[in-house]
Amino acid sequence: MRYSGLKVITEGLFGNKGWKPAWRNPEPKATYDAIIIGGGGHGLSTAYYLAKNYGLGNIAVLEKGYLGSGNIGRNTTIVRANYFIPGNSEFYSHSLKLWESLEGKLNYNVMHSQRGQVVLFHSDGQRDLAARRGNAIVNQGDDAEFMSREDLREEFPYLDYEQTRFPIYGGLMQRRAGTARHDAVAWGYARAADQLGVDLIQNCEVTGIDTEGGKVVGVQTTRGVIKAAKVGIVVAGRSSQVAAMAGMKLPIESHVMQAFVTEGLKPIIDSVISFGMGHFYISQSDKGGLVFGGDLDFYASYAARGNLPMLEHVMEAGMTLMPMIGRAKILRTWGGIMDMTPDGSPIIDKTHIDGLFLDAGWNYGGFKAVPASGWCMAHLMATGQRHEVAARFRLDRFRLGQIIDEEGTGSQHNLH
Amino acid sequence: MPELIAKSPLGTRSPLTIGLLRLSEAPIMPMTSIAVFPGHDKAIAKVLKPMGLAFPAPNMISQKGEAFLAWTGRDQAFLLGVAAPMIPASAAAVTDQSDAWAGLIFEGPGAHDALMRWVPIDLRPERFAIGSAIRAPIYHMQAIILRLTANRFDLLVFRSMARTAWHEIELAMMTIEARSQRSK
Amino acid sequence: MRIGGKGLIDRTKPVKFLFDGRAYGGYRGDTLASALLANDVRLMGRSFKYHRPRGVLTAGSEEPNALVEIIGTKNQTPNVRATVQEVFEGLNARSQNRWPSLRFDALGINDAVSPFLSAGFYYKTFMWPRAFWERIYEPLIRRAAGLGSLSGRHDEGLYEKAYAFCDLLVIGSGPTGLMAALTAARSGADVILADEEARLGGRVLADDIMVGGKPGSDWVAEVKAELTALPNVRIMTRTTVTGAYDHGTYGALERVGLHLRARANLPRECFWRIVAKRAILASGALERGIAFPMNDRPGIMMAGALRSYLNIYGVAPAKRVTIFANNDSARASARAMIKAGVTVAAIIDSRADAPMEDGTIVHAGAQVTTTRGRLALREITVRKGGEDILIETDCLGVSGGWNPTLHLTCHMNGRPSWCEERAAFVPQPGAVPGLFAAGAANGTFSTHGCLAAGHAAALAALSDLELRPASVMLPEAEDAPYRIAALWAVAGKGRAWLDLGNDVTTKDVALSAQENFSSVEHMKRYTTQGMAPDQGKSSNVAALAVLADATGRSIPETGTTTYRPPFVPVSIAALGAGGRGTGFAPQRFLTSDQASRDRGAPMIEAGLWYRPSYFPKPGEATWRESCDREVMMVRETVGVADVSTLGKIDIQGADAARFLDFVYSNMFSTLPVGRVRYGLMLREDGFVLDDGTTARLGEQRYLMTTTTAAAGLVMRHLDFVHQAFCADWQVRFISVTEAWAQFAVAGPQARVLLNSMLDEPVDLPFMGCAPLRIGGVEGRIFRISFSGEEGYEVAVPTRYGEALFRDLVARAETIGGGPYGMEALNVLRIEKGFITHAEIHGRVTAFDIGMNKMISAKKDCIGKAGALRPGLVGPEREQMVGLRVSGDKGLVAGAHLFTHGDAISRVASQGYVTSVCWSPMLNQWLGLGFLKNGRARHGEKVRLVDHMRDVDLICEVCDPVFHDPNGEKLRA
Amino acid sequence: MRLSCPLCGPRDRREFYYYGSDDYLNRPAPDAQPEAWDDYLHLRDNPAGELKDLWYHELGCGQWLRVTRNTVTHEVLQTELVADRKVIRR
Repeated sequence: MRYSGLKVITEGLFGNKGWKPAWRNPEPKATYDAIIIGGGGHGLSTAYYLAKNYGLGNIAVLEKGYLGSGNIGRNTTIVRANYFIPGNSEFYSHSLKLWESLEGKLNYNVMHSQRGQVVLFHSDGQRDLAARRGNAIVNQGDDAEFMSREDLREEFPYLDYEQTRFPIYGGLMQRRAGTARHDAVAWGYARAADQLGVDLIQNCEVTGIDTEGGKVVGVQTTRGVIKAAKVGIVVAGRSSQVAAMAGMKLPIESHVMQAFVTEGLKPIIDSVISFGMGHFYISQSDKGGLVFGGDLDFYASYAARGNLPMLEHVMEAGMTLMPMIGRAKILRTWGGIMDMTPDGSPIIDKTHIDGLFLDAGWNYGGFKAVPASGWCMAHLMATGQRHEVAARFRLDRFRLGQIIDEEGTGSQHNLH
Repeated sequence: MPELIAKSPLGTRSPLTIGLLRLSEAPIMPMTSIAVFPGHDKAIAKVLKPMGLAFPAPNMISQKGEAFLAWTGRDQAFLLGVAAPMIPASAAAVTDQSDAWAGLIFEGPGAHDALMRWVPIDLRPERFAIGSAIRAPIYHMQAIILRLTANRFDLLVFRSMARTAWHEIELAMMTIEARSQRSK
Repeated sequence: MRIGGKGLIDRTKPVKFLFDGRAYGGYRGDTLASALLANDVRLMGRSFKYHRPRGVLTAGSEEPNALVEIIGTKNQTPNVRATVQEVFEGLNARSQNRWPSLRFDALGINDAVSPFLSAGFYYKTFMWPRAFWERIYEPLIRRAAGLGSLSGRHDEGLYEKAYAFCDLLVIGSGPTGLMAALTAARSGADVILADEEARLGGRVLADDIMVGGKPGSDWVAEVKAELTALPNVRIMTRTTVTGAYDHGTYGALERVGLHLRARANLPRECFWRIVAKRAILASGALERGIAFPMNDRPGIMMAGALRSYLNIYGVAPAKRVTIFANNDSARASARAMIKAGVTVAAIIDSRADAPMEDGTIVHAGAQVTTTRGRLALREITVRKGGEDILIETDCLGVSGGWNPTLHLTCHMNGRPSWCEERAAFVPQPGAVPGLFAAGAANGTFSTHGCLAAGHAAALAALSDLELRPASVMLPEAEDAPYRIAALWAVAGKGRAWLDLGNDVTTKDVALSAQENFSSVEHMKRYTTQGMAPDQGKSSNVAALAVLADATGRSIPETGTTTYRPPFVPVSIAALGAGGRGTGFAPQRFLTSDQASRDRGAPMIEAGLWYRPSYFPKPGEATWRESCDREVMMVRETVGVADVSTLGKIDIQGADAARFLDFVYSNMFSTLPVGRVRYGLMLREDGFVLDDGTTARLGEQRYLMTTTTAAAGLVMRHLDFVHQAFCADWQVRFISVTEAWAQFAVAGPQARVLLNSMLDEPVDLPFMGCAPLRIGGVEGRIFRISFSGEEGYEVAVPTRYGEALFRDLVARAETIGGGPYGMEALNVLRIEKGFITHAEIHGRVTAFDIGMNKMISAKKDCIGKAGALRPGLVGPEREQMVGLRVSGDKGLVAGAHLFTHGDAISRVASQGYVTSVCWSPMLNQWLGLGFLKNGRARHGEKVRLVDHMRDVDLICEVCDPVFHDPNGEKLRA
Repeated sequence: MRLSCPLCGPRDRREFYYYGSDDYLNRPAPDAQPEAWDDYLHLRDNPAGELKDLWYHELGCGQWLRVTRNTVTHEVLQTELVADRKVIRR
């Protein structure tokens, strides 16, 4: 079934009785060519691109809960390509390009909206760092521009320009950055993958990874043994647990990060705004809620809920930066579990087991990476070769010191 | 020869009274960090005994006359009010802290209520007894909070942050007062 | 309309207020909703999606419909529940999400096209043409969406946060909470009793129940009087406990001044962090609706709310009331209405075996199948035994049963369990450690049951707290069983609303199941059920039941979504109180601060300190002119700068030297007493952490300096290394950053200046240090330089800082010198090739900055092994170089470097620039930067490109030390 | 969230700085193989369950604590001073 405006109207006229299921509920087969563990954004996009780009028809996605139940359903929906360290630059650049044609490809409106993101700076030193970043972005072929304080005042009149603690010097704007409707991304990929014959199997938890002679042969699940010669672990948030089933210890620590949404408000914040001093970023959803977040709670956790100190810190940052949001009320707070790596960059790589691949360590940059992560992971699983835009996301880079550290904070997982 | 005039952290700020609460700057007084080296507790006890002091247990103050010895950390205490005695260099690291801190005196009934706007500690009289000394934040600032007498707190914050501390406590005093006037 | 003789409002205190510009009267103690109802105003809002007319549904914070904007003198507050906002003289409220007016809303058109706006329709359309999304579709959607509006002006209101502690936090003051608080308080526990409402009593007041043989309000008053008199009880009204967090921490929002006209210094709200050893959740229960067709008209409200309005506010919402229920509780509403003289047209009870009611028609086994009335309810249709009955009515009180208010028990991921008998979810015991749910919050609905449950919960808490319970008599009260036969939705033509806030109907839920969004989480996300301002408080359970029905599963099989904090929406301003403006971080002031400001120096932030940027002189038009002058002043005569912000750590003990050898990459045990050495500190992963000079003051005493920015970081690092790896060593250290005011005196005339103020002339070798007596004060002097000139740093106890700074500057000026600021300091250090955190930015190794030899081969140190990793050394790494260019085209920091002739691309980038300055001494632009294999490329011309500031020029790579490469001036 | 500092008593989480797992206490010998340093600096068991990790009482007494905690429930089982540990001789 193809979605379109016309279809919405014709279905509406006939009581919306004709809409078909977005995807099937297949029973798991005994054998697949490839299994993706994890039905989140990355897992679903991996499956989609495996089917789409490499013609693999016999694929299963195994999901412990419901599709999109991980971080794809609990993030702050920002899409950008404003990294500056080689490795990240080319990867996120590729991802943004995929975002730009995603709706047409998936026949699903994921509401990708290029409303721009500005990162504010508050000192000469921060300005120079922003320039270095902006230049790296443009060198990569993406867009970035400097905004002066006066430019900002015009576009974002409600920021507190009189605030003297960390005065606003200017901002680095990426117009092609923006937001997307997070759940819809999972559903769009799921529906498109399903239409290409991928079996999306929900409520199917992987409990073991079977290997023979250094090769993967399949997985054990709560719904029985399923065989496959290729298995991809795409379970950010639980990577350490699943990798441990294959005897691996990962360079990952799990941390909780909170996010916040207010009650619906009439449009007031048009772009994504990031506060360079306060770990605070904000956007307004199409529904009208202000969606924002800050930093990790900073302690290792699998609890998917946070505590007050970071929440209050984020609110204080918001009040410092734009006191006009003071009377908006926080409607809901929640937490997601982040795979934090020692350099803040992800891993898309082979493992020591033949046929077992790993896509993990997304820190808190996973949402915008969904298209490219699936694209590169699919490439790796199909060809056995690292994709050129993800070639640096190696598992052994920490031992070798080939660090991709955007923050410059070193081998402490929670600082990235 | 320059004439070096001593200046207190808040300079000439006069005490502030709002309602029943009063905030003032404490005069600069001698303050010495005594950090005992591992295994030298007895040597320190020997030095302190003639002064009528004992090395305080965590979160406590040892007091004799003008001299206070307030616990400030593991094997560390600040001697306040009197000059440091001679302490063998092998027994403890002795560091003058007189200029490193700003002292604020915050007093009046319900002072704890105002302070608990910023301090995440139960400072009510029945929970924070006379003779207590703790290290705790005042909002974002590191601080040492002492209770020497009833209805009074002696607060120590980094000298450079004295104005911030004053401002925050003043805010709390104002809102407490406004609340007490609310029903009138 | 107002009912005489009923309610707890203060009829001696009339107030006037505005709604949509029209003046109304109410009484102190009214909410906006009760006052409007008293004035027969029933239309209070428009719905989110279809813009349908809506009236008030509830009498509490769970209200989904009656959300308004409160207009203050300076600002406005959107999405305020009319059911919570108390009226005061001059209150100005305005309806929202409508244009041009509440009665005539243009977007009411959405209602007519609702078949095309079914759940998730937007995922299926608006895709073509692509460019239309950002330009046309999305702006239209955004404008239609949203509820109230922010003004865009700064919120200048006052907010506060506070901490409180107790043995027992009692959440809610209905029969359960009051009984619990009384029991615990009499037993000596330290109790906080918090209630969302302005009055204690909860449903005792709302239902006008007899307790202990007397009117409930009397009983409440007695208990309140006793609790108020006890020193161990703190009563917090207008305080909603919003969240349960780890280890007995609860968040609570107090409406301090929102019920009053704005007053100076009175906070609008206070966000409390309450730490409780134990807590009792006595938050009662929330009534839920029934999804029957067209169940959203103004006049259709919760049956329990009818009692609240009558008994608390003395208001009847209408003249002719009908009740529709599936349980016994709504009968009390009918009785109360009749007693108050309001006509009850009929009771429609869906249960076939529904009991009769004296004096009222009861339609047993009947259902409401549709309603009529454009802006207010006029008529309903009731189906009974296959026949339709039309009933004229202007108010329909609905009760679909009661859901325990168990939200807080879900805040730590606990899932409630389904109770078939009550047709409701009940809390999972122990879901939040230390929190006991009791009374209606735990599924006990009779008054007697609640009183007993409150008492029992208090006993359990007292036992945990090891307190002996005092004797408390349980007062008598009704103990009727809770009888209900679940009814979630009524079939029929037309839409039947579940979530009134987000306009989610039973059809939407059915469609989500049809499209295989059949997991409860999928349904929620696809339909937006439960995501409106009320977070599905009165609709989630029914929606779940409808989904269960559509998918052929039971409710427990279907599961439930979870409740997340906060229980009610909390303003950002309250949660962020204190953070506005300069409150976001402490301000640190130098002793020279006033002296610098007196000279007109602009102050800039650096590591929370404020430091002077430059000291303008008359006739200087730009900062550059001042900076150039200050640089030349230091190079030619003498300059004075306050450098007190550098971190200073006093390190003492027999193992102090050993400790420094371990934390620094280079050797400090070999440093002679009275000398200073530059030290490089690495992180354990081998990258550079910080640098600074460390002086040996005595055989067992060192003074370490850190950079301003890293002072705290280094202290933490030293504490870790010490406590983790060598806690038994004879070493102790303490920060003395704040104990000393320290001033750099630099330039060829530095010694002259110092000698003019000292008893004995300065006689220190380069990198020497000594005690110093100055103006009768014991200080220290270090011969170190961050400028490349002969330089000294003089330190005195901080109290003398301002005096010394003024004196130094005055003396300097007599010999052609003066103060210099951060700008000049930066130029001076760049000319000398000294690094700051612009260079050691966390991704830089000792190898990169040409200091690999500083990692001593003779000893272990933090970071040594990490630094040996292959990725941290080698020609492919970007190494620090100098850059220079003549002419007036300036270098810019942040630019990237390219091999001359290469195309500009990421792959071709050879490095980047970290620091730049105009050197007034060398008359050219200088820069420091990092370049691939840079040390081998001195002399090469490279291209510098900055897209951000449109700079593209050729500059020369050189050694980073531009000035006095052999250090002759330093050692002069 | 609260932690009990062995010296200062129960305190709010906001007084503490978090480092990571207590693996950071097991510093390899200077001449250990790169794999040992990789393990020390980067690789983590990262259990969904009981974990020992390191917290610094930054706004309090300046002590590093080793906390035994459950990462799923956040239950705190034990806190001890890092400095009180039997020091591993280097």
